[in-house]
Amino acid sequence: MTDRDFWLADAPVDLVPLRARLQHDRAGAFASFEGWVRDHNDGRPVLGLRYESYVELAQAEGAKVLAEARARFALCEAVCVHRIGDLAIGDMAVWVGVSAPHRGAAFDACRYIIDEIKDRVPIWKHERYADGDATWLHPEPAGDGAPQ
Amino acid sequence: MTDRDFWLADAPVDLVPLRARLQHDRAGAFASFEGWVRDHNDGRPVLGLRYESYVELAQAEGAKVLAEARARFALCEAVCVHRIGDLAIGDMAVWVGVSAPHRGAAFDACRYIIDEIKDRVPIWKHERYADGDATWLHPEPAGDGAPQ
Amino acid sequence: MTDVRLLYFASLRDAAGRSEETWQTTAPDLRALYAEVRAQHGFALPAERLRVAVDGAFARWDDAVRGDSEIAFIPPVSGG
Amino acid sequence: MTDVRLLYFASLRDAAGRSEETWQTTAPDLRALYAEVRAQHGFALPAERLRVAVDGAFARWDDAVRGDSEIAFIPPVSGG
Repeated sequence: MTDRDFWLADAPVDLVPLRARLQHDRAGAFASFEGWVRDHNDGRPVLGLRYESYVELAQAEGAKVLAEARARFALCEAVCVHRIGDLAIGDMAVWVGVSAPHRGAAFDACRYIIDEIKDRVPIWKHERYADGDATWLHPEPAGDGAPQ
Repeated sequence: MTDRDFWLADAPVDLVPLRARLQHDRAGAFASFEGWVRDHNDGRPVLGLRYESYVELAQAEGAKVLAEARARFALCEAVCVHRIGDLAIGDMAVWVGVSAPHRGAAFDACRYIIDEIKDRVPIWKHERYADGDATWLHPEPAGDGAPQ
Repeated sequence: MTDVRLLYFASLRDAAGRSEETWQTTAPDLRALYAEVRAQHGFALPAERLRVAVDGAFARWDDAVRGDSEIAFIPPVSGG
Repeated sequence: MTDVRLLYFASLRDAAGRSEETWQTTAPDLRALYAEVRAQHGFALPAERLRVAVDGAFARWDDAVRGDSEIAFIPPVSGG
């Protein structure tokens, strides 16, 4: 495993070492978020999807998000990993884990990280539908009903 | 494993089957919270602790919290397990896991559940300190600086 | 005289030196019952800081004391 | 004339039919450059929906076009 706090993974991620990285004697709270591939989006049945990234820029921007979270919230550790490549229904697309002395900071930082990752990091989702169609998702700005 | 959605465990909890219970094809988001035993509380070094419960009432009240979360938020599944007995630094004291179609509901429900469990469910923490002292924690009402 | 079963937890159990006992009372409601028990065992916490449960369900302090019921005084909780 | 390297991702790559290309331009800034490229490949998304990056870092649309730079037009992202 890398010693970065944000990275892209092109294969399934083992959660045990991820969680272990967050352990800390000062940590009383651990919050995590996982994005899973759903079987539908906006009412359309989904068969599977693929994530593509502009890897160099995504790595830099993801690291920036993690640094912002560490600066804003009283944390012990924070880690985020995002899958790229082909994923099936139920697969984990993204994992965010945060440990902190207190739960407020852990929850707030976890949410901050996933919100910013979804908003700013150059990763794109290509969905294949049961009806044979497939498309890249380029959501409208937040507040206009962006999915998930 | 029980088929209840809230229970008390008198031994360490295996997270793999817990997480598996949350999986659901409609679930795009999974949020979890863990409370870990910290090495300090309010500035005092802590050696370890013990949780005691009024088991019958805790089971009923915990189940009520989970039912409230399911009623308030659009969830797929929600589970909470709380340890009782002796715990060491770093041990997991409580686990909350929620899956939902969208991440807002998953985060909000996860936080609702842990906040209510901490507020209402008859479980008490007995802390042993490095200076030889030990005490039951009976926090003041929320807002008065309740710990964690 | 009514017989009730009392359950003690956490600091109340430590102060009472026992986890349960049978108690004979003429207290009309649970608040008055707690006042008796608190005086006997020297509990530090006033009723306002506690909740009360009867037969495994939360109750109100002005509920009447029912014979043969199991009553628990619930000090502030600290799970999580 | 300035030579730049263009990178295409997601729907822009599908529309362009390639993931990168070398482009000769006289465009003074990145906004004008995108207008040229959009016209050539028929991109549906206007610049207002995109971000732009130069040499692996986000840039501004009114930044000048630097020769031999690597420029990526970033359509709305959908990770997570």
